[in-house]
This record gives sequence, structure tokens and C-alpha cells, in this order.
Amino acid sequence: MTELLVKNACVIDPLRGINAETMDIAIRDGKIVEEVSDAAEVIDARGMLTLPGGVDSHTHICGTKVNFGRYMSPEDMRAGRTPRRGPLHSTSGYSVPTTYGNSYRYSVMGYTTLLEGAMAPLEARHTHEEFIYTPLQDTMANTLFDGNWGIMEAIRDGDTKRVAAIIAWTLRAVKGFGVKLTNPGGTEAWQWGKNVSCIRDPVPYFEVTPAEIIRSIVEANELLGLPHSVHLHCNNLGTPGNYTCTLGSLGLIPDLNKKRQTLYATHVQFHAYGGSGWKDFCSKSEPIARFVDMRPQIVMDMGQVMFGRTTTMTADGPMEFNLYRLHHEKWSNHDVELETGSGIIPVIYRRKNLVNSIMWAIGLELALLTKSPWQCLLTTDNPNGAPFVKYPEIIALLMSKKYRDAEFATIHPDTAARVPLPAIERELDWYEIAVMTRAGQAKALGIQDLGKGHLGPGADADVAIYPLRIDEVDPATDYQKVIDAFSRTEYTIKRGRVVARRGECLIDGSNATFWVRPKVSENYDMGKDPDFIEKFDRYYTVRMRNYPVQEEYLNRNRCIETEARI
Amino acid sequence: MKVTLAMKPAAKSFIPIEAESIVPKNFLAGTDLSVWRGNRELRLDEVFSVSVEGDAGRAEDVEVVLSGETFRLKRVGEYMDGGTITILGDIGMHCGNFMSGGTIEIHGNADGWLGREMAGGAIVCRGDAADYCASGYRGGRKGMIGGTVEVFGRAGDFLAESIAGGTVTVHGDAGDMAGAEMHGGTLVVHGDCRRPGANMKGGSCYVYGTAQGMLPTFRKIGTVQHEGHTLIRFTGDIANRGKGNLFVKDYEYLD
Amino acid sequence: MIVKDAVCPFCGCLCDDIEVEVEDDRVVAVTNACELGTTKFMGEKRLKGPILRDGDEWKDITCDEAIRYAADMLLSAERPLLYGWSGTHGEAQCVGVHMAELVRGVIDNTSSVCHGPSILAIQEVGHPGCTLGVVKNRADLVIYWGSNPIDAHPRHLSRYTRYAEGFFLENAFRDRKVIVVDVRKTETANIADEFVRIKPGGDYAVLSALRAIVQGKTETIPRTVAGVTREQLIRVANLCKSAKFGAVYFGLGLTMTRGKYKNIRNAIELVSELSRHTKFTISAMRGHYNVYGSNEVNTWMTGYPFGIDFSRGIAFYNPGETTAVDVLARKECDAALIVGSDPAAHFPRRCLEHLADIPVVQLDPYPNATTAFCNVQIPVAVTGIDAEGTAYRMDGVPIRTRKVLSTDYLSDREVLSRMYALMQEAQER
Amino acid sequence: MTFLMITGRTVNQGVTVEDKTSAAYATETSTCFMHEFDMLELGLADHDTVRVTGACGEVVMRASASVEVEMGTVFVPYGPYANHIVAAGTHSTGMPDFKSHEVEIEPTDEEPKRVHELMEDLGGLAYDR
Repeated sequence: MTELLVKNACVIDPLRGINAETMDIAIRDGKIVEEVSDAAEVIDARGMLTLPGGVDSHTHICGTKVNFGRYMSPEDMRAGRTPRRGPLHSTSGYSVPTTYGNSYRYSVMGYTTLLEGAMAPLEARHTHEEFIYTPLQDTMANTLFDGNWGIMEAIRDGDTKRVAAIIAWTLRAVKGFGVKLTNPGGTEAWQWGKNVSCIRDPVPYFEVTPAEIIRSIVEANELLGLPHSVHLHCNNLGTPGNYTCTLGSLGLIPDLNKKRQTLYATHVQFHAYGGSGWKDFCSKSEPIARFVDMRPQIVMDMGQVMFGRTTTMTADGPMEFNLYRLHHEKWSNHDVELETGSGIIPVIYRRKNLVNSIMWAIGLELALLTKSPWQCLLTTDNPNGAPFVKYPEIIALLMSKKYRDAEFATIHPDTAARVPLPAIERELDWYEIAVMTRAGQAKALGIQDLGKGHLGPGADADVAIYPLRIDEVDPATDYQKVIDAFSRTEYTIKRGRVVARRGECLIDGSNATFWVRPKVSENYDMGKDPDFIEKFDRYYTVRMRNYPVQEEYLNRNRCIETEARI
Repeated sequence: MKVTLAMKPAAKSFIPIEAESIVPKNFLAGTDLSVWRGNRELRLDEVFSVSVEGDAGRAEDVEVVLSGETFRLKRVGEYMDGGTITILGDIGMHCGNFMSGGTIEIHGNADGWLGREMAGGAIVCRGDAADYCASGYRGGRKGMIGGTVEVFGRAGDFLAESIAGGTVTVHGDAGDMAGAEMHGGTLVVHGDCRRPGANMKGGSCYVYGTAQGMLPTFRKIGTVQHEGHTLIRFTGDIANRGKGNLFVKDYEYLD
Repeated sequence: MIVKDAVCPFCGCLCDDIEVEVEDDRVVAVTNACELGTTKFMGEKRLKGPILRDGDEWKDITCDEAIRYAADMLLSAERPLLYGWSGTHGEAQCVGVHMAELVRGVIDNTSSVCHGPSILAIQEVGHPGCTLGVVKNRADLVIYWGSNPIDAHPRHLSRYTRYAEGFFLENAFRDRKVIVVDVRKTETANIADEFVRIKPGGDYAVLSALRAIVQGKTETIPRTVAGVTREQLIRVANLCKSAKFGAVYFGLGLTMTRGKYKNIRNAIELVSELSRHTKFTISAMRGHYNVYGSNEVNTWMTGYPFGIDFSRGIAFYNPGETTAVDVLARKECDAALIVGSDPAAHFPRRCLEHLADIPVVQLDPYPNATTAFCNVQIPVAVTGIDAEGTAYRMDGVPIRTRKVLSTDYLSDREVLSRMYALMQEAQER
Repeated sequence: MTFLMITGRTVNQGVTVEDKTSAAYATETSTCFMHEFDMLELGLADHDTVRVTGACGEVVMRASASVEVEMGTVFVPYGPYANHIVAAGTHSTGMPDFKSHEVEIEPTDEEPKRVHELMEDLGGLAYDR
């Protein structure tokens, strides 16, 4: 038995409605408990800001596409190199660091749970292998269903239960957590070098529209009782005027779940663009935020862009090709048979560039204009908008109008005419930041009942203590202190152990992987469905028996069983 | 100030020694520097007989002279921004990486990646320079961006790869793929070379000898007079964007 | 007993539909595999136990002694080389990276002498590719460039291209065109619809010419380019542009000739250019079994796919300097650990002369050419036969290999983990 | 006569590659595939032995007529024989010129060495238990 007592912590724990109360946190064997014995090790938090461990509900850190980003970018690896020290391994990389680099840097910022945003089922084993080498965070993977042949055929046949059955079989086989749709239908069209223009444009051959795919999979998701909602990367990412497509997509979504949203729309900054082309490109954050305010069934994340060098990577192959044609930088694409695809190019977001400046503003506007912080979570779609190490700066920007104005003065001068940002006075408070970086994320992922995102008894003892007293720091003016504090915790505690202290990781931990196994009736077990088996054998290049990811690939296996209504 | 570093004979003579600490400005604070032989850190005086004459207040007034079996010394003059390094014999890889000022003179031959990603200053190599002289780094878009490199002997393959600025002159022949991916700056080869300017999209490449294996995607425009040579002028590689200029005295296709 | 859906441990195709019949812990029959895979499954000439070279004699030693020898050798070296890795599973490769990091050595895999140049090219211009099934189901044009699958990847043609059925092709054999580009008229060239024979060393020029022609800049192209007529080049460019889905598979004919990675870069740039007209992909015909896995593992753990030098603690990458052939030929290492490859058969002689001068430990199931240069060899289980683990197919699809029989041999991972544990202990002391 | 030597995989090389001490592996990897006119010129019949000399050494192989190679080039399967004469220079890319090596070929009365002998010539010790 190991016990730890964190004393005098200034706790903000939104899922329990706790806002800046000074209290003690008792930990036994990796869990939060009511109290511990006198023998417990004691950490004195001295009134420092103490939050549940950070949760990133949309990041790209592990798997085929991420690793290809590393593979093709030796120039990125020239930054962030550290040697092996004690139990810690060497790291390399800035925008696409090595697995250890990701894990250690997230840990230093107080993050303890990460959701990999896009896992191609056929290559899932790779994602899980990398999870093993991401030791200081618990992990889970959104699984891609945007171009799944079996699902598109079932949708064409109007058989939503079969859609659910295929999702159930696949999630179980690949040890996936949630359902991800990236440019639904577009990734299949891209395997012919084409795309879909918006949600009413049919997918070649399959003759289903993105709207049908979205609606049908949202229903299937709820039939399966999955902890997380459908996680949607809308069609038309990155194109001027795409906000209408985004609103159209969000408008498809009914309110089907009492506990959480019915749709998680990701990196909405990239989908909130007005204008008919690059010349009149402008922000449409306001209509999007107003729309989301009226729809409790929708949660989004920012996908904030920050200036500097990064690597874009997404399952949205056609979008990456368009970026390549724009930048003429190096371009990788990887289509995955019967399922999905991905693309990668490096980019530099520049302050002097008008489009980039507008993008930067839009992300912040979404967070500031959306009334409830539970509905707009903080991300950069790491590393697409910026590497996650920029989160502290984003927090500071959201908390300080003064900082925003100072930054605004350095960007392209025409930005002011294209975006509402300069007129927005709102400054988020500590509680709202806690919602947007852990509580809201845990709730949106549906993992608060699994002990994530809060510090109530029974929760996993994942705690971040930041070297800052909120009664002493005014974030509106002392924004540098906010950045410094969120950049390195005083203590990061993971599963009851101190894993990082003042910017240094201390131990080489071992992650847990969350995955979902929906229990379906015999009739809907695709493993026994003759048509499913026959098509699998004919058109995949991997045998069906060799497709599932074995449990050997899960370090600490956290299987979530759900009762499906099929 | 003159710092003389004479290499001591060593048992493990072939394990490379990385000596990025050998930069003129570092000697302003003394000679308490270290170098690495493989994974072992060694004091400068374990590897060299060190002697210092005079003193200096700024890097520009420091001259470092290297002698002995210096061919396994890597990264000498890396990030150098002023002063002088003179190498009496041969020098190992990556001499003058990222250099932005000062002068390096090599009396013998230089191994690969001489003046990689150089930004300024001057390198003179009296002997031959091996592959990737004045080039970029793996995966990078830009090689040399400024300064001058002059090689009196021959140069190896991938000379001035991805050069974006500055001037590279080779008095002898150069190897295969000279000036590949060139997008700025000037490359002059007095002798022959193979497949110059492959995929170039900017800058100027001059070959006073014969371009062997001349690529089929350069369009001939005419002849020009240049420094007393009559040269045939081509546009840059049309497989790419056809920008930039390639001038050769003579050429042979692989037809 | 018949093991179904076993994974072939020979080449980068990782065919996973093999049936292996096992009797009394011996493989007695193999179905579905090509000749290469069948022979590997049936091979029985294993080294019995660890051996140590003692002067001009070989002595049997215990596994513990052998592991201790290797750990001591690596710990005392100033610049050890840890080379090979393509013949083993990912889990062992991970331990290898940790070891290299700990002893501050150079770790390289066999891609430096197969598709290392392809990686260098990808690092300059990226890689538009896809999994093999995308080609199988869609491609109406396949180009084999400097690769000869009939000899090197015998089932590539039947599983994915020439003889494979495809979802979007009514009659795949008829509707799918195959072009072969090579300096030799190989067996594969004989089954092609169009054979483009080029002069040795002419790949780059031909690729440049095709890029120009695809862009419509035909007039500058000379009458022949490296032995290929302009007419044929134009015909090939038109075939490419009119295809609905084109796939290029290139081999060592591009990576091993003059210009090396620049050839691949040019091929990728051709494919990127064609992508503006139609759908086109390009992929390397990765040769040895799990060589792609060694790239993947090295990349997520160190940031680089091969040729990584930890001498200074941080990872440094510079193929041509930190790759095995260069390190050995320049005598820049003072010990070598070889795992899952046979450099003595595949490296130029000068490299072997240095191997003869330094201590060498090898993990390999078989006595091979490198055995002659070993101080110690430790026989291990064959991944995919008597050990299981993860391997990455040539297109990046990870597959768990099956164990088809049981032997007393330890797996690479077990041996390396024990070595690593000793090294960690020594370091803590 | 001067030739361009290309090395590469063959099925037989692949089949024997895990049994490097076998005669079959030695036979396959010491075969020098040549155009029949080149063989005529050198006065060679199929399976005659030839001395192949490269930049850094020489090795004895057996000539074999092949319709696959052009005149002036020869093809040798990957293995210790070809590598006995391939230079180790990589043009600083990590990759030797395995597929573009200039060699001299002449008839000889010598027999190809065994793989073990080649290894011992370079300082190795054969293991043949």
C-alpha cells in the first residue's frame, strides 16, 4: 500500500463544482480516497493551484501517420534533443517529437490522459505499440470510420443496426475507444484523387452522402452506448467559406444523449472560415459560436493555430494535397484500404501572413464567444495548429485581453477588418480554464465515471499542481506568470506517484489504455456474418484472423464494456 | 592570440573525435575545453599539445592552428562567427558547419560536409573536398545561404546541394550531382562534373569544363561570355520550374 | 497440426495466409508460400547453442556467458555499432534502441543498404503512398521500376497487382496494365505490357524527362534519353495520365545506382506531378522481412529511421556518416553487435576487414557468413517460426507474426532484455 | 574486358540465403551472368571460371549465359563473391555502388573459393560444425 497526502492545495475541480477551495487530497494505491493514514507521504502544495490531471481530448501523438511525420522530418528532430538521464530516455523533435518526447513534455505540463485523434483500424497495432512508449499518460484512440466500405454499404441499404455492428466489431478488434469521422466520404473519394464538396455530395460508387454517413453513424454510436460521442472532423477543412458546410453538419445532429453531447466537432477553427476565396477570407466564428450556444448536444474543440513551425497531419488526404499545392513543401499521403487515409505536410504559420493571422484569431474567438466552456475545449489539434507545448500561451491569451491586444499588434495589419477578436472583452477565469483543459474534456470523452478529470474519491490520482497562487496573480496583467506556471508544474502526480517535478520528469511510468467493447447480440456479431467475412477475405490484404490487436499490446488494459441495443 | 593544437598520437586512432569546441571565440576564456572521442569526454590537452601565444579580447583576433593527424577531427569550427582556423593537414567531416563569420583554411583535404549550411565567412581548402561540400542537411530545404567556399583541388558528389546563397568555387573537377536542388547563390566548377544543376530552380551554376551525363531537361538558350570563357547557357531544370541558369562549356548526354 | 494464417518471415510482403503443417516440432509442409518462404519455414540448419571464438577454435559456451560477454563488450566500447535488426521483431528492436542509448553507440539497420536512399528522398519531398490493398482494389496501371518481384517478392504480383483480383476492376488481368522499367530484361519484364529498358545509370535522366513531358514540356527532350526513345517516353507519360489509379513500385535498381536517393526523389516528384492529373502512388519494395519495422521503431523512439549515433547522448542522424558500411569501412567503431542480418555476406570486403579487427557478437539462428567474424554467436528463435512478435509490412501495416512451433531457443527479445538488464545494473554501479 | 557489374536478388539466392555454408548458396552467388556474345569474345563456355577484378580485389566466379543482360554488363546475385570486389565507398549516402561497378573479366583455370575461404581470407574463422 502506498499513500500520499497533498496538503493545502487550492483546488479547482469543476466536475464536483469545487472552485478554488483550499483542501487536502488523499491518495492511496493510485486512487483518490477520503483519507489516508499518518504514514502517508506528504506534499505541501502551499496554496498552489491544483487541478485534476490534464486531459487532451484531441491530439496526434501515436500511430502510423504521426510516425511518418517524424520519419520524413529529420529537420524537426534537430530541436528538442535530450540525452538519456537516469530512468528517462533520450528525446528528439519539436512538432513531432518521439514518443518519449511527447510523454515527458505533456507530463511536465500536468497532462495525464491523452486521446489519439485518428487511428486507422488496419494499422491500429502501430498506435498501441507507440502507446506503450508513451509511459506517463493514459491513452485511448479514436478509430476512423469515415471511408469504411462495409459501413457505407450498410448506410446505402438503410441498415443502421448493421452500421453499429460493424463499429462494434471493429472497435473490439482494434482496441479502439471512440468513433472518428474525418472528412466523411472524402477520404474514400480521395482514393480516386477526388473529394466531396460538402455534406450533400455523394461518394463515388457508394452513392451515400457525408450527411447520411454522419447521421447514421451518430445513431449507431448511441445504439452501442459508447462512452464518447461521434468525433467529427467536418468536410471541407481549411477552405474559405467552409463555415456553411460546418453549420450544415452540426445541424444534422439530434440530441440523443443525456449525459454528454451527441457530437464532438473537432478543431473547429479550421472549419469557421468565411469568404469566397483567399482574397476575402475572414472569420465566421460568431455564427458558429451562436449555433453551438443553442445546441447542448454539441461540444467542439478549438484547434487553435499558433505562429511558428509545425507539421500538419490528418486523415484528410485531399486537404493535405491542397495544402501541398499551396505551399509546395514536402507532401506525404497514405491511403488505407477499405477504410480511410492520411496526409502530412510541414507548415510555418507566420504573423506576417494575413490568412494565418485570421486563423489565429478565429480559434481564440471560438473559445471566447462560446458561452459555456464545457462546449469549447482547448486544443491545437496537436501538432496541426501548433505543438501542444503552446497550450500555456493559449491559456494566457484567453485570460488576458491585454495579452491578446499586444499580440494582435504584431500580426498582419489587415486582420482587424476580417475578425471580431479586437472587440471581444471577455477574459476567461481559472475555473473556465480548468473546464477547458480537463473537466470538460473528460466529460466530453465520457471518462469522468472512469475516474478521469476530477479529484473525487475513487478517481484516478492524477493531479497537477501548478506553481502559482491564484490570489496573488492577476491573469489579465501577469500573463507571463500564467504561461510560466502552466508550462511546468510544481508536481505532476500520475496514478498516485509524482512523475514530474518543476519541469523534470522523474520516472519512466507505464500507461493504461482505455478501449471499448460493446456487447451485441449474436445476430449482430460481424465475426460470424458470412457476407462480412467474405468481403473481408476478398478485398483486404490481411487475413481476418490476423486483423485484431491482441491484448499483449495493452500495457494496462482498461476495457470498457457497453450494453449495445442491437 | 595564436592557439596551436598539435594532435597527440592515439591508440584508437580511427574513432572520430568531435571537436565543436574548437572555435576561435571559445579560446578567449582559456583552453579548458573538452572534445569527445566516441562516447568518451576528453580534455582538450588529452588529445592535443596545446600552446597559446599572446592574448585577445575578441574572436576576430584569435587564430587557431591545428596540426598532426587531424583527419578524424569532426565539427571543427562549427558555428564559428569570427577569427581564423588554420589546419595544416587534412580535416574530418563537418568542418565549418553553420559558420557565419571568420576564415577557415585547410592545407590538406577536407572530408564530407565541409561548410554545411554555412551562412557567412570564408573557407579555403587547398586540397580536395569530399562529398556534400557546402551542402544542406538531410530533409532540409536550404543548404548554404551565405559566405564563400573555395576548393583548389577536386570536390566530391553532391557539391553545394540545395545551395540558396553564397558562392562556391571548385578549381578542379567536381563529382556527380553538383548543385543539385540549387535555388540560389553561385556555383563555379572550373573542371568537369556530372549532372550539374539537377532539379535546380534558382541561382547560377557555371561549369568551365564538360558536363557529363547532362540531364535532358535543360533548355539551351544560347552562348555567353563569362570570365574569359565561352559558355552555353541553359535555363534551370524544366522538370522543376525551369528557373535559374546553368552555363557549361561543353556537355554530353547519356543518350 | 496445421497452423493457418501464419505470417511468412522472408520478405517485406509479410504474406499472412500461409498454412504450416507441423509434426513432432518440425515443419513438414508449407502451403501458399512462395519458394523463398517455404524454404525459410522448412530450414533446419540452426546453430545448436552459443559459441565463442577462442584463437583458431570454436568453443561452446552457456547462454549466460554469452550474454555477459556481449554486455561487457558493449559497455567497454567507445563507439559500438549495433547493426542489423531487419530479421527480428519490433519488441526486440525496441530493446536494441534502449541499449544503444545506454551505451551511447551507433544503431543502424539494414535499410542503409536497401531502402535507406528511399528514406533520404522521402525526407526531402515526402511520400504519396498507400497500403497494398488500395492498389489491389483500384490500380489500373502498375509500374515496377528497378524492381524484380518475380525473384525478390514472388507473390507481390499475385496478391496485389498483375494476377490479383480487385474490387473496382471487372477483369483485373485484362484491365490492369503493367509497365516494367529496368536495365535488365528480367523475368518480371517478360510479363509486362510495356518494357522500358534504360541504360545503367540513366534512371534519373529518364525520370526528369517524364516529369517534363507530364507537364507538357516535350520539345526540349532529346530524341533518346538513356537509351529510351522520346516516343516511348511520351507513350509512358500518356499511359500514366490516362490511368484512373497508377501505382509505382520501385526497388534497389533505383537506390543502389549512382545518384542513389536523388533517383527516388525524382520518382516521387514524378508521382507528385502525376497526382495533379490523376491518382498516383509510389512505394518501395522493402526487401528483408521486418526492415520496415526497424525504421518504424527507430523513428518513434529516436526520431530517425536508421543510422543513429548516440555517442554524444542525444540522437544524431547522418546517413553516409552514421551508417554501418561507412562506420565499418572508415574503422570508426570498436565493437559490433549484429542482430538479424548477415553483413559479412552483404557488405563490401573492406567492412569485413574491420569486423575481423574488433570484437563482434551476433544473434542469429543460423551459422552464416558473419559467424566467421564473431567472437560470440548466440542462436535465437526465428521470429515468425518459433517466436512471435510484431513485424511491419512494406506498406507500414503492422502484423503480429505467429509462432508455428516450439523450441528451446530464446527469442531475440529475451536475449537482448537480459543483456540490457546487465548493462543497466553495471551503469547503476 | 571491362564490364559493368550489377548485383541483385534471385530466387535461388533467396532460397539458399539462410544456409550460407551450403554448396548451393556458393554456386548461386558465384555465378556471373553474361551475354553470350561477350562470352564468345572471351572464349568462354557455360560454367567456365572467370577472374573478376574490381577496384579493391579479385574473385573467381563461374560464367553463365543469360538473355537478361545486355552486352557489356554482367549480373551477379547478391552475396560474398560480388562483395569481395565491391568498393565500400557510398558517396556519403550509406549505400555502396552495388549496381554500378566496373570490373575486368578474364578466363581463368582457378576454381571459385568456398564462402568459408573468402571469409578466412579477410581475417575470419570458418565455423563448419
